[in-house]
Amino acid sequence: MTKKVLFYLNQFFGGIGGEDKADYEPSFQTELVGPPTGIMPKAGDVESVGLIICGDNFFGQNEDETKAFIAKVIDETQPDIFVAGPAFNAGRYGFACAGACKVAHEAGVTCVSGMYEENPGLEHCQSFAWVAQTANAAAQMRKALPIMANLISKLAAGEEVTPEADKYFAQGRRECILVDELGSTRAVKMLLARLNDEPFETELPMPSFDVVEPAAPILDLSKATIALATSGGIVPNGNPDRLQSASAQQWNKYDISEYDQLKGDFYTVHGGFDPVYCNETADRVLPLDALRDMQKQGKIGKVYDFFYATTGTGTAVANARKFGEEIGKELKEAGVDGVLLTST
Amino acid sequence: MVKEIERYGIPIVHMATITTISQSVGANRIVPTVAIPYPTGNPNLPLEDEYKLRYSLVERAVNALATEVDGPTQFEG
Amino acid sequence: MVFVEGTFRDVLIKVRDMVHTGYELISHPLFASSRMMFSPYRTVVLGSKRDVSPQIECQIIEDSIISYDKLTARRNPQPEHNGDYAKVDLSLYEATLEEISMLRSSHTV
Amino acid sequence: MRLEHNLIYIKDVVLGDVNKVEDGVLTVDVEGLKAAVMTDDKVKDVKVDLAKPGERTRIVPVKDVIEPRFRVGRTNGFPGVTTKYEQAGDGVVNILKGAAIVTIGDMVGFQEGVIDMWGEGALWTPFSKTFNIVVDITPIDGLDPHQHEVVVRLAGLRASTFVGLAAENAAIDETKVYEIGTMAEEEAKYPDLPKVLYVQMNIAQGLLHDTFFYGVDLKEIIPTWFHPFEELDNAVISGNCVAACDKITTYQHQNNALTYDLYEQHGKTINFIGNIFSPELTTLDGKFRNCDYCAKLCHQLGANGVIVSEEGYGNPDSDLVMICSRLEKRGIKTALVTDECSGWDGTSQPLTDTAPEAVAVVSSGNVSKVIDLEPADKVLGNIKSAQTLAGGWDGCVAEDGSLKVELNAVIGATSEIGYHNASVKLY
Repeated sequence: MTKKVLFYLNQFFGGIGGEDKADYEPSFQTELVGPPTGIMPKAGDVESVGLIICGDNFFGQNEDETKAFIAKVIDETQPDIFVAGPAFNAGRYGFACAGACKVAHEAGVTCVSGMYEENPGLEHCQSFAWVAQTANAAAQMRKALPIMANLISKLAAGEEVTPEADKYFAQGRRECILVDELGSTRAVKMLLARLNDEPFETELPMPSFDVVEPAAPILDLSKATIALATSGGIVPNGNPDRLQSASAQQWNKYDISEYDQLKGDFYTVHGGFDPVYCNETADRVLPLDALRDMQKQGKIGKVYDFFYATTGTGTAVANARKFGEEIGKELKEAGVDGVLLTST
Repeated sequence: MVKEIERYGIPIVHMATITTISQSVGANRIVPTVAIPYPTGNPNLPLEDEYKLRYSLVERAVNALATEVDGPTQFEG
Repeated sequence: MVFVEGTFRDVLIKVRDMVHTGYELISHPLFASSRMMFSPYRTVVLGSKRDVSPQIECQIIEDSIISYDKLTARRNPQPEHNGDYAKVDLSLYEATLEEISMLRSSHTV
Repeated sequence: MRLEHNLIYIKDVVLGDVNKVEDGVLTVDVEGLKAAVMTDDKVKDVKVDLAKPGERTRIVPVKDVIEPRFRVGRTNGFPGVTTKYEQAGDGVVNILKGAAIVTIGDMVGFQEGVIDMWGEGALWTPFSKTFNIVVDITPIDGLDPHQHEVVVRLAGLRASTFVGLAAENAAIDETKVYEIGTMAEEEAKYPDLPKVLYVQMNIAQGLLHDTFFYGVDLKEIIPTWFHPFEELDNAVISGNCVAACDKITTYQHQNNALTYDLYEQHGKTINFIGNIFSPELTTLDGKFRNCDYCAKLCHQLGANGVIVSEEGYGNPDSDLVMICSRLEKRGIKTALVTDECSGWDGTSQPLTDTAPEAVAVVSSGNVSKVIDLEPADKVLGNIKSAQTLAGGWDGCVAEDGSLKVELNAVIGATSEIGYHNASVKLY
């Protein structure tokens, strides 16, 4: 059965204009322009129901309004597949594609997009949309469109896809399936491959954590500003900012420029451990006293005027990442040279 | 949080008791600490000894910031 | 002996708090089967309090809570089985005590 | 050791008054079978039914599955359990291949363990493909769960031996010969092949959570090296009643898929030097000791590679990764078989206890995958148990009577000895 496809583009690829038209209000048309015209001929048994065009800035500044518009078009055109982008490495466009896909996904529509791996929009739609891996610049349009067309074609036909063969970003969803070989046979083959130094693929990859290049060491500690941070929920007595005791939704910073130690004035709101010891002396969790002494002895330049606190237990990974980005930005701007982060 | 801060080019040392977690959050400089409720202390020690312990942990952490590493590295006492 | 008024999860949280403050984790906090994860009762054996909790014990209790949460995310309690769960928990606890006595006490007079 | 499996392929089964096989049709002497089960005065009643592949029949709650066999010229039964101890692994066994004894007995109300013979449910259990002789055992009143479990466990074994008598004089369709000499002999034959061991982890924790080797409770042993053929010759039985999806039933011990597949490679790509039990205990000290000891045995025996299979979910996950990292640190390459819990939607981190050394892992399925079981025409066992299977969350029983259950509840669905073909794919 022929599947219906609805497209989404920004003002640039929709032929409205460049940055000067970035606040273009969303519109709907049945006539296709730009990338969809390259996708459709290779997208298998599908027909187009039309195209939404929206300025990237308009989407960012009027997200609710734009999403309502998209939802209305979806309701009217009843697409089976929603195709946004490709956005390559364009941040605002990627973010808009992700937001548009979210609307479609919630309406039960299959979503396809295309992005570069560093596009910030990716993490907002990777788990539910089929996002083709593209290069970082639109110059590679000719390579990106066939990948998206292939995904659309296979998804429309209900065919199996895999991240490797079909070049999309794995959604991270592990589907339990029946395969041809018994588990025992697969295990023996895997061991044989290992014994023969041949390639093998584990069925249960260990959690892959992306790694960051270690930052360069501090060259002269005696001139360095060192900041303190903790996921141990340290706050001034009374918890003025109401930091949550678990699954923190926020981070806080507190001025310690006048303090030589935390004892007496700070305590922990962390719910994951026995707080008695920390509440006697909060330096047991965030060692201001010792670091201040190192400053007085000239071993370090100075202790940064603020410390940063959140609560670690159960804090979602996405939140932890956001906190890190926000805190890191502040520290960078403040010229901090190094950070001690304590965890409980 | 560790990785994001380090991405700004600021060296960061993770002081934690469960160091496997430090490794899994992507910390490159790790100083193992005492215990979860008191990573940089030990209420069972006399105050003076406890402070010495804390100072040595902090000193180790600060020195770690000034040490070149090429991947996750634990700075043991 | 600490009695936790609450769920299996509450027991795990209490165990975590105690392990993190130095109590020795003697028996594994989880059962060995997915069905038993739905038990409202759980007995965990802890030892005496030490200055420092070994990392492996902290790791095991933390992992146990994550495993528990994953498996029970969608489940509702089935109180009609409480009595049976209690029986099995008690019986496994007795087996654990026997295991401990084999491990530790068989050479003491 | 030399073990011969004489296979008699069963294509249908009927109830009658004599045990025999004719043209692949197994006839079961119903009254004789009942009498064999009733020899234990703790059995009050026994019912016998058949469940054949394709029938809209549901069996629940399954206690154990056992393969009916006849041990030729030797004590006939399970050495050290239903017969006097006798060395297993050397000799001839006639096997009613394709038939299975399925015992029913609910020791505790929350017990799971379903076999659907048709539809979606059938896809997820290996025992929907066997001709099942279903033995529903009711014990006398007043037994505690311990005693009840023993009664049903032994009754099932006796039932399998009784039905297995049909194999004594049946025509043999195929003979499989398994032969492995001493370590020295095999080493001399295959000096260049890597030596491979199979470490089988077994739940050994108490009530409803036990495994027996020649009748010895595995709780009470430290890891032991044994000959792979012993397990294929009735030396290992299951005392497990929970962990429906990933327990090793007695049938799966008798037909351990990893042992079969490793033997298949013996002398070709590997030198298969044996099996090791590693009991999964409840205490951390016990776990440390057994995992250390197990790795030490593998090292001492000179293994180059080891396959480790788990049994259960939860605390055994700790043993699995500990054994793996201890082996890898000794330079021994491993492949692990385990199931995973990646949640209903498959988006949870699959393994909780992880070790960087666990680089080669076979996933035998997601225990939380939800499947639909259509209403059955016939339920063998306890209808209330069928409701217990689901009943764990909102909306699990549909208006037409179909059930939504997690794979957790299905016998053998995610067999961690690789006895089934479930897996997990990343999308």
